[in-house]
Amino acid sequence: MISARNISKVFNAGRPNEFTALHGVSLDVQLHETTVLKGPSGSGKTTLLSLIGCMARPTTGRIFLNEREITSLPERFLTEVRRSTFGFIFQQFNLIKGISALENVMAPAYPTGEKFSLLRRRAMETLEMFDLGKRADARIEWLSGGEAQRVAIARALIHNPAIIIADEPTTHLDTRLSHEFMDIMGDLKARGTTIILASHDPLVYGSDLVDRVVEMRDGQVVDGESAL
Amino acid sequence: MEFRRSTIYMGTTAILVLSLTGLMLHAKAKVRASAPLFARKTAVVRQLELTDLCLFTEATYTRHLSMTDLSTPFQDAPLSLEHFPSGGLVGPPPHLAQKP
Amino acid sequence: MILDPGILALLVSSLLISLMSLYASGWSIRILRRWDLASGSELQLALERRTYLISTIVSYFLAFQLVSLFLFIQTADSISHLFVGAMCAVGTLTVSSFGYPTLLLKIVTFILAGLWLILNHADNQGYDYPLIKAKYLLLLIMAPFILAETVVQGAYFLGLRPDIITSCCGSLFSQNSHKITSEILAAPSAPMEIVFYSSMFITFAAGARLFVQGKGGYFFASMSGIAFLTSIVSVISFISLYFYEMPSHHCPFCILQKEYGYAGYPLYILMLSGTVTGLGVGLLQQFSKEKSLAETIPALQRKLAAVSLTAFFLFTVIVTCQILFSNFKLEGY
Amino acid sequence: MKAIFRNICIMFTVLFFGFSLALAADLKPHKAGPKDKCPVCGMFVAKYPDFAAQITFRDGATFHFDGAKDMFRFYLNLSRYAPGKKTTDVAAVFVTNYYDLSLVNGLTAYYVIGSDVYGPMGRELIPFVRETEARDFMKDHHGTSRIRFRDVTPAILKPLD
Amino acid sequence: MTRMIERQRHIMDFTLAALLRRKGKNGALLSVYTLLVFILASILFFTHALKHEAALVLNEAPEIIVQRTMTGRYQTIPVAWSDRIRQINGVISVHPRLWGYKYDKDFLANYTMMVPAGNPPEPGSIDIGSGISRMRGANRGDIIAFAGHDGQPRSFTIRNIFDSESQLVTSDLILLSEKDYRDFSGIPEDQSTDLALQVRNPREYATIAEKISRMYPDSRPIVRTEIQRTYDALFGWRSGLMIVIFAAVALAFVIFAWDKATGLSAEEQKEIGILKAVGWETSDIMLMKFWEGSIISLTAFLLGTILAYAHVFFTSAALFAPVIKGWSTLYPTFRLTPFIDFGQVATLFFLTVVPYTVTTIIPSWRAATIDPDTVMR
Repeated sequence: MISARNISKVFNAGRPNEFTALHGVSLDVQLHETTVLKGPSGSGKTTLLSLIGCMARPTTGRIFLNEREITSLPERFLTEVRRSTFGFIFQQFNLIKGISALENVMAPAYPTGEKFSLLRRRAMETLEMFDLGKRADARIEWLSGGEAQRVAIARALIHNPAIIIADEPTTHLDTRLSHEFMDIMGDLKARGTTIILASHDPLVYGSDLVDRVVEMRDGQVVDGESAL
Repeated sequence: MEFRRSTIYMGTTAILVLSLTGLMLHAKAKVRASAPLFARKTAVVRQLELTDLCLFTEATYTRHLSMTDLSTPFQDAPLSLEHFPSGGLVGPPPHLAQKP
Repeated sequence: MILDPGILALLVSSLLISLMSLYASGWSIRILRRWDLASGSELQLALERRTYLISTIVSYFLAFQLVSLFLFIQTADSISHLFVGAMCAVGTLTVSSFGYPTLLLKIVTFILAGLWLILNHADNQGYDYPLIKAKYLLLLIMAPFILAETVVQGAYFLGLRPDIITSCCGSLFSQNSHKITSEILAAPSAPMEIVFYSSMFITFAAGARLFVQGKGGYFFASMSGIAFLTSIVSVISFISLYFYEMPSHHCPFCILQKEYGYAGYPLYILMLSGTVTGLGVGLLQQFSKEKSLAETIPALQRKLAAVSLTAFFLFTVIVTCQILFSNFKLEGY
Repeated sequence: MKAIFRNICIMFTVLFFGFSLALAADLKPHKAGPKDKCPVCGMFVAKYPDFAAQITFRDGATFHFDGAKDMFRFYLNLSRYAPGKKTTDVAAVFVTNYYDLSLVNGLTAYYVIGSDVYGPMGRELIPFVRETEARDFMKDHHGTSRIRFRDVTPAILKPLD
Repeated sequence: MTRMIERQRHIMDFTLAALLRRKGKNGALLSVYTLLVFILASILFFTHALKHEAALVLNEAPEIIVQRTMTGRYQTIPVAWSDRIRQINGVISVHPRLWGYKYDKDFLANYTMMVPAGNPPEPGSIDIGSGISRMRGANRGDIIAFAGHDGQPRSFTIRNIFDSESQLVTSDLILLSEKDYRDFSGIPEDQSTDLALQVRNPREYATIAEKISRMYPDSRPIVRTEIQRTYDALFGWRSGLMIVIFAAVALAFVIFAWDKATGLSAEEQKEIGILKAVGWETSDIMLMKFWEGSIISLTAFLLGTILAYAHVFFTSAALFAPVIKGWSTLYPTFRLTPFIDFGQVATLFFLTVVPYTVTTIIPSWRAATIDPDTVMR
């Protein structure tokens, strides 16, 4: 279980452009469930996701990941937690241009120093899971939108993460691809992966596989469903 | 992708390092092989009582650098500017340029 | 001032290292005062990021600081022909009164730099950076030494003039002079050999105990310190004689020369690396109670002890081989 | 009686010197090899040929020195540097004549001390074949005194360090 | 251990891919860098080889040369001076030298004419350097005429031509007999150009030179160590032209490199953000940046040094020749002996690779500390 306790995040503290993205948010996310953070842009969904995903540290408050406090970990160790626990899917996929799909999938694992042949095989298997085996050597620029999306998902899965975090995954997708995305999420969920999505797309938060919707506004959780 | 990029890079670097090492060995061999050549050259120098290298023959003060003095380049007129390129490459001999 | 690439490299690098240590000291003070890992404030984040830069720079330069000790001796050795009466680094170092202080400071900063690198390595393994304050305190302690070294070394090199008359190692390391060295030399060699071998033996025993049982970190560290001092005294007292195959030549620097197969370099490198890693074991012992390093430190100590033991062992082996197989026998004299 | 004894002593000394002189004239100086070290200070002699000195013993053993100073130090303290050898075993002594850098008989040479010419080991005794040369040298290089081989004692060597 | 190596290789793979992606910019950087190393290495190799050669060859130059000056200009020296100079302790021998220059209007060349100490040609014949032989197309047995001091042409038969291997010291020489030279130049019997002294002990050079100056205040003794030092200081750091060119190139490069290291494009910034988000740590990014700098600088160093070696020792520094030649028509086509050692290459390495690596530390740290959540914002 991931528990966030009373977390706030302030950007540019002490400067004129100080901005508080989150105000004392508390939230529990159950494992093996699919949770959607819903709310308009600027409501703090993305900030909350990045804090849960160990990309940044809250200004105050604490976050526990399976009882382990991760708030006060320095970046070096936060990265390790992030790498081993989470898989990220971003808006616009954020794939690295100029290198092949296969290398994109392998890239997150480079710093671990895993043996090249093993890593390559694992990445190939992940790609094949999404029928991309033939496109492995193709450069990112040459992939179709659907293929790029699947490569992005494959990259998120390279470390077999327990939790998938996706930030507005369908914003730039048409309906067909959005459905395809949710289908893949469904498969992952069936395999026991925890999924946390941030979205204001009804197609996402209205989907069958969503167990819980948390509504956010102005940096606070407003929906009663999240009451502890 | 047959080879990893790092393999290609390290291979290239290894070849370059080897060539540089080869050149160093070449230099070493050349120096060793030119010992008799130097013996002949020094013999010529000793026999002819030479004092300078025949590098810049364009002006007398650059031909015999060590025999020259500070005034030679400006002998023709006190304000004459250096007009031989080699004058811009070589300084006056240190025993003249040095303050006592 | 003598223009020599080695001198230039030493002066420039010392200057850079000093600037770096001043810069790092500034941040050290800030880190010592403001470090609060529990906070997610931007100051803390900025400090954490700064530590990446500082530890990268410090590691780069300290790595060079380790090399600079040998570069210094090598340079002193290579320019010794410029001074009347000098035949090795000793003569160059005695040219002015700044020579030996520079060498001493270099050895001190060498050891401190090595310890800092060990501490840094250990610290980066603990998820809460438990050694951060100790690490930056050590950096603050080191800074004056590094600055002093730069100043003294600068004064030394700038004051060098060719054709200064200096004394040769033959006269400095002779029994007739009235210096510490002569006290060492006056000591008969046989007892010194016993002291040397027994100190090495105790160090091995302490290291083996640490390695097997994980106990006695402080003891091993102090033994490796003692082994370092004994080795230096032994080199002057009897080891060098076997390398020179001369009954009266005690110089600890001439063995670095080509004529003796640069035998001094492996000897001193082994001696210093054994000492630094040995002392590192003791330093880490201090922090073995830190929770986040409970597993890392003993493992690291074992590794360090292994390196230290290997170094001292190889040192002893080389020395013993030289004693046994050189044509020279000390007993006749 | 006393006088006779003294005469005999003188006779022996003369004979001895004459003998060693004759020997020295016969013996050729050896060239110092790259591995030859000065037994007093440990320096490689071949690097500094301008001051080299050497002592050859009757058994053929030759010692090379990087200067007359170390040669004397050796000669005056044989028990330390060459145990088992005695002064009487010395067959020849060679030193380097200052002006033409040739190896000459050290027993008959003149030595100037206190000059501003320094050898590889610092202050030196500078050897000369001819006395006139030694005298001129003293004038040019501010030497303090001119002595012969037999005048050299540890007390003279001491201030040269 | 294998993990560590594999990690380095993975990151190197990625760095190479990143470098190749921006071929134009990095290619330009690499070529300018290589060019810079090439120029620097060429200068270093060329001057060092020349200095070393000069030191070796001129080791046999006369120990002391005594010249005579009058109103600051050279005068011939009375041969009689040599008798008094020979009396000085330490002087083994004194030998009067006869030499001078001859400007050849037809070929715009400056010859050095001299009377050799040993084995002089018989009157009426001369030995010439290979440079003159090449320029004039003159061979052994040919007859050459020069106008003497009185304007009357004198003809000489070529007895010998110097080997081209000794060009660096003999290229422009014309050797002739003493009788011919005195006749040709008009130097009286009791005068010579200068005196060459033989002195055994180098420690006496200064004393002897001083004694000579005291003996003849208008004389100027030049000691062999001074001759050698002249060539040691031949291309000092102040030696004009080349250093100016080099400084300009180096400056341009520094600006370029600085811009490259500090100016992260939006795309690069985003890329680093992505990497950090998917699991790269700050030190991994720094490692990547370190490899980026090392790959470029190491490649440039190796390429530049190898090319410089080929340039200086295989083509006889063909690119420098026009500068060194100047207006002279008698440039020797010498092949330099490659006196290079490990120390020189190490110096070059420290001069070129280390500064580049050091200047990239701070920019790469800046790049590496981009927030991982930037990609999410």
